[in-house]
Amino acid sequence: MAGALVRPTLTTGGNLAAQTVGATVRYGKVSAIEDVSLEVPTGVMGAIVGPNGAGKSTLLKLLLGLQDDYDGHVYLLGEDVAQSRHRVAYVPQRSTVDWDFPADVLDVVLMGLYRGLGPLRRVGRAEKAQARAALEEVGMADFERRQIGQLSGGQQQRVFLARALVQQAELYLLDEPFAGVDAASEVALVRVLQRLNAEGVTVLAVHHDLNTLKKYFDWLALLNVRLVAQGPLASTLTAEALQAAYGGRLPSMAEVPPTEGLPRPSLGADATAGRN
Amino acid sequence: MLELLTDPTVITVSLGALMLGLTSGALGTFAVLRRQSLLGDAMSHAALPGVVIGYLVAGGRSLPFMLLGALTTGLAAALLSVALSRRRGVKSESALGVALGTGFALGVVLLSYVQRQPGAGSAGLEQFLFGQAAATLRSDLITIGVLGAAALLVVALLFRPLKLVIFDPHFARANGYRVQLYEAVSTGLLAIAIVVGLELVGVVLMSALVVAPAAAARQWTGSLTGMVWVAGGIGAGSALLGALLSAAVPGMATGPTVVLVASLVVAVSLLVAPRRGVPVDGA
Amino acid sequence: MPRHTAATRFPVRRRAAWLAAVVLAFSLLAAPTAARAATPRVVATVGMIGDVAAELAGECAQVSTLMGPGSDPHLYRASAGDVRLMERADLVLYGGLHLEASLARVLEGFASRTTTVAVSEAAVSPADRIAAGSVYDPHVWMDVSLWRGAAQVIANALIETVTAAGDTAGCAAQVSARYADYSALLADLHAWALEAIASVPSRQRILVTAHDAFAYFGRAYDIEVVGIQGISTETEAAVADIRRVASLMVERGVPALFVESTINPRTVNAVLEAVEQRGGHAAIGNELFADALGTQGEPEGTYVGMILHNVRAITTALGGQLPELPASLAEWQARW
Amino acid sequence: MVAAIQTVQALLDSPSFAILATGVLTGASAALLGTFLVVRGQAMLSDAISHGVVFGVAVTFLLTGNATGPLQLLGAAGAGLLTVALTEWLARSGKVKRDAATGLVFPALFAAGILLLGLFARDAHVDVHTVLLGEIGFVWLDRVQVFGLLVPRSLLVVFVAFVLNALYVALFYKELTAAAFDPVLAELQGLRPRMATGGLLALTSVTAVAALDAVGVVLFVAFAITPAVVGRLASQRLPVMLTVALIVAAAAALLGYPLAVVTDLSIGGCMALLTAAPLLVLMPLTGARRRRA
Repeated sequence: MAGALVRPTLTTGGNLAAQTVGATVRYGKVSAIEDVSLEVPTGVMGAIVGPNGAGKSTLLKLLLGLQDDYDGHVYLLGEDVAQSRHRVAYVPQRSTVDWDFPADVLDVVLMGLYRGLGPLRRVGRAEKAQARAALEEVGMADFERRQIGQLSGGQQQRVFLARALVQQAELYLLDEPFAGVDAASEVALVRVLQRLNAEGVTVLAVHHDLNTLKKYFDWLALLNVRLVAQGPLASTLTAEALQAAYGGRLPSMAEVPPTEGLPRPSLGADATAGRN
Repeated sequence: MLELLTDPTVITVSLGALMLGLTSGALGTFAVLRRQSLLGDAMSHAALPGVVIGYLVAGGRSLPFMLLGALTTGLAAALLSVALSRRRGVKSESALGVALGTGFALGVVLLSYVQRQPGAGSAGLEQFLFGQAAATLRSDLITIGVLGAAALLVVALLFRPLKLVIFDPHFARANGYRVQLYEAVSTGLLAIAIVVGLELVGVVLMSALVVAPAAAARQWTGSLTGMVWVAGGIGAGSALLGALLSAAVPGMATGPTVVLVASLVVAVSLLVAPRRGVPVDGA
Repeated sequence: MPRHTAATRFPVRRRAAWLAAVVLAFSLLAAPTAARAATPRVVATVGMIGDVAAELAGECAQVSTLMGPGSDPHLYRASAGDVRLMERADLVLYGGLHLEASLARVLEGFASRTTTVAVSEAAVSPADRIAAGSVYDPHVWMDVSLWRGAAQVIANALIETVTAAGDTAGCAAQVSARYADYSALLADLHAWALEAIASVPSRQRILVTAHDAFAYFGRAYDIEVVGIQGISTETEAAVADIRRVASLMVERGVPALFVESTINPRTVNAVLEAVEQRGGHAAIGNELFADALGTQGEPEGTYVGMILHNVRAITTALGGQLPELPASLAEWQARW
Repeated sequence: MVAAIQTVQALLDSPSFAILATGVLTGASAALLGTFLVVRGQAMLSDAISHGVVFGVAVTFLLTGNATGPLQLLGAAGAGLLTVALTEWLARSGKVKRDAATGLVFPALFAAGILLLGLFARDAHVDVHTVLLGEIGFVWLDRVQVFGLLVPRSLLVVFVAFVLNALYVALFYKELTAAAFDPVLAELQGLRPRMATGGLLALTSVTAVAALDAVGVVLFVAFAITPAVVGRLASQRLPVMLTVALIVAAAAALLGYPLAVVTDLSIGGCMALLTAAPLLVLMPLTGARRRRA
């Protein structure tokens, strides 16, 4: 890991939106990710893809500074995570929060603005207008007073995206944004992400569904504990790379359902979340 | 009735109960939402060794020392349960149970040590944990008032981070909030409320005052701000009503009456309140 | 814990040996039972019994008390040393009448093994007991005349025990003689207490304490007794209780109320505050000893000293006049 | 044969044996049930039951005018079941979370019990806290005749409880495991997870009352939870976890007594405290999820 001693920003400049150098995370004796050197160029619409247990969510958590124990280095937008945090927006997996929490849709979106407000400043008209605009954009404007527990999975995900939108970040990190999401919501979510991307925002999402990969994304990282391949989608998404990432478990394209597991059994989702 | 309402004892007890109910109701909201409803139960059991240690350190029944001891071991128990629940596979309820069992066992061991000592002053230490709500003193009002107000002020100041950290810890951390710090703050505030209330209403009843108002409030409101206010109100209201009932009817001990009133409020809320958010799939 | 799992793998013969070893170990732990001491060992549950027993036994028996000065018999928990004491005992003296709460049931069962005597139950006939709900009030020692009876029960039990132990030193006679002296002393004490309490003006002759431990005292010495809590130390007072007691004190001009050594003084302080809020005046008198004796080595650490202390405290705080101590008790005067 | 009986009687006569055996059996019973409670995330139910029984004590006292006896134990066990049933019902309603349901039910029953006594049995000398506060140090004093042997009553009670628990866990091991891990799947496989769970909870409240009566509340709660958590830290597999829990509980009882003798402290307290001793070793070893800098 001698190369890691040199601060890579010096060599790569600010062209990388997200970067890990020789990153390794272990849970006990099992490696979740091993020696991953991810290099996500600025301005891509990127996906992290890999089989179950490949360490996709772990890698995302690592990028966000949510991972406590790891080896290697992590840079976001050319800086340490702590410095670049305010330029990054995060959309967690829906299953990581308690949807029974007493909050309505607007409350959740406003949470995206908390980091800008000090402890004493109240949430004012400007903040609410901003939140409403974000809700408008994800097509949830009519739901602002709805209890979050009464939303469908897709609606919850749209609210989460709206919360990220108000943060006006340069880099959006999303953890399985389309998991358990209805078709209409998926379309709405993709449209918003593509709009952001067109404006120069970098998007990086953990993704599950190989069928929609080509349609939604233009950059790809294939992960199976180790980084199998990364680069522009067209050149990276090859049969060999997929075989290497998925091994014998590669689902034939035809067998993959068009939109991954509509209502996924919540137990499975919990189990994935519980790993981290 | 009027005579009852102007009676100085009734006023003192009612005021004390009201402030305690308000504080523990409001602070309990955070514990219940963190799924730490039984934290109060664990901490109040674990306060026993602290009471005895406070007695031993002070060399007598000194209330400040005993309260400080209770606070210390109560917090230590909370810390132990946090440390345990961070281990893989240990559920938070198990962690709380270990803290409770170990803390209380230590208390019993220390009590058996103290009871062997020649002095007569150690008597009544245990009763510290049973509570005597009817015996609220005016000096208690100041203690409850000051500590309760301070705790509520901290909640008001840290309201947004607390909300974010409890609702979505991953998002909070990704945004640079120190999740553990805020969790510690919310635990610490609860510990203060519990120690103050312990002497007043006792272990079991104190854990009820933490849970019941919040659980009832959740049935009526869908916002955290609303929940804190309603829980505080229900806590204060049931405490007041309980104190007055206890004043009117001989034999109705104050602490249990307050708890029973609060429990009734919960029952009514569960039955009557509009059904709140249920996840609707599809749509 | 490898040893436990290993044990199950022992061959049968070795397993038998292992079992024998365990049995041996246990019997070693239990060995003290076998080796009886020369002087009989007497265990008393509470100090009021233990002190009288020690007083009567002199050198003839070794008397120990389970519940020390700081422990409340209603809430007692045993230490390992207490178990030892019980195990070695030749005679167990306890109060009975539910004084020792759940321990009493255990003590009744113990009778099959060692002589146990429920002192209060044996000494006080049902007619003399004060009922408290469906059971009797156990605080019999507060009436010195009744406790003379208890002393007799204790003396008889001691005599039987020393005789059974093959009384070589004339212990039975010694105990008898000491009992005669002690009984006379208690009679003097009783008379003195009667005189002392009677000196309190009848209107304010009210004894206000945290829990109802003084019913026998009140009946014997003609003083009205008001407890803030119920009879057990564990019941909780209601606001109504505080108010009731406070108004009574103001109405009758009772100058003092009392804290007990084994009770958290909160309720008493609350009543005091309530009295003041009602425009009355009261003070907290000297600490009374109800469920346990005072610190060992001090006068209150003995039964006689405890009664003297309580009567003095009550009489002086309520505005009575302390009479001269009778000759037999004169030496106590010097100890204060 | 006679010699064997005499040996056994000699053992039973030894206070140390009675205390150790009662401790070990209580610990084993509690650890058996506690392991499943801990796996299910319902550990605090043990504490809830031990407070909830006060209601049963109060009601049976008012009905019978007596605070001790077999009927009272039944009443206490009934209140324990009521605590469990109400908690389950409330948790299943979905209106409050499970932990809150636990925290709501037992204080209400406790308070109701105290108030009943305060209102209708004011002068009665019944100590709700101590009626069921057994003292393990004195279990050897109270004995009953069984098959020509004089057996400490509490030892007999916890022995019966242990046999019941061991039988139940042995017979329904599959169901209990399935119900704890994935109740829906268990239902689909016809394993009747609800029945298995119901039996587990019912046995827990009966065992709790037996243990409270024999050894006191501290020991029961500590024995039910801590050894199982130690087992969970030591292993991810249920059989290993169960074994570790049993060993920890038994060892805590076996070593707690000598510790109490040497230090002259409360026996129950020392045994309960020792259940946590393995944590001192295991917690640093398992501290995998600690903050980096």
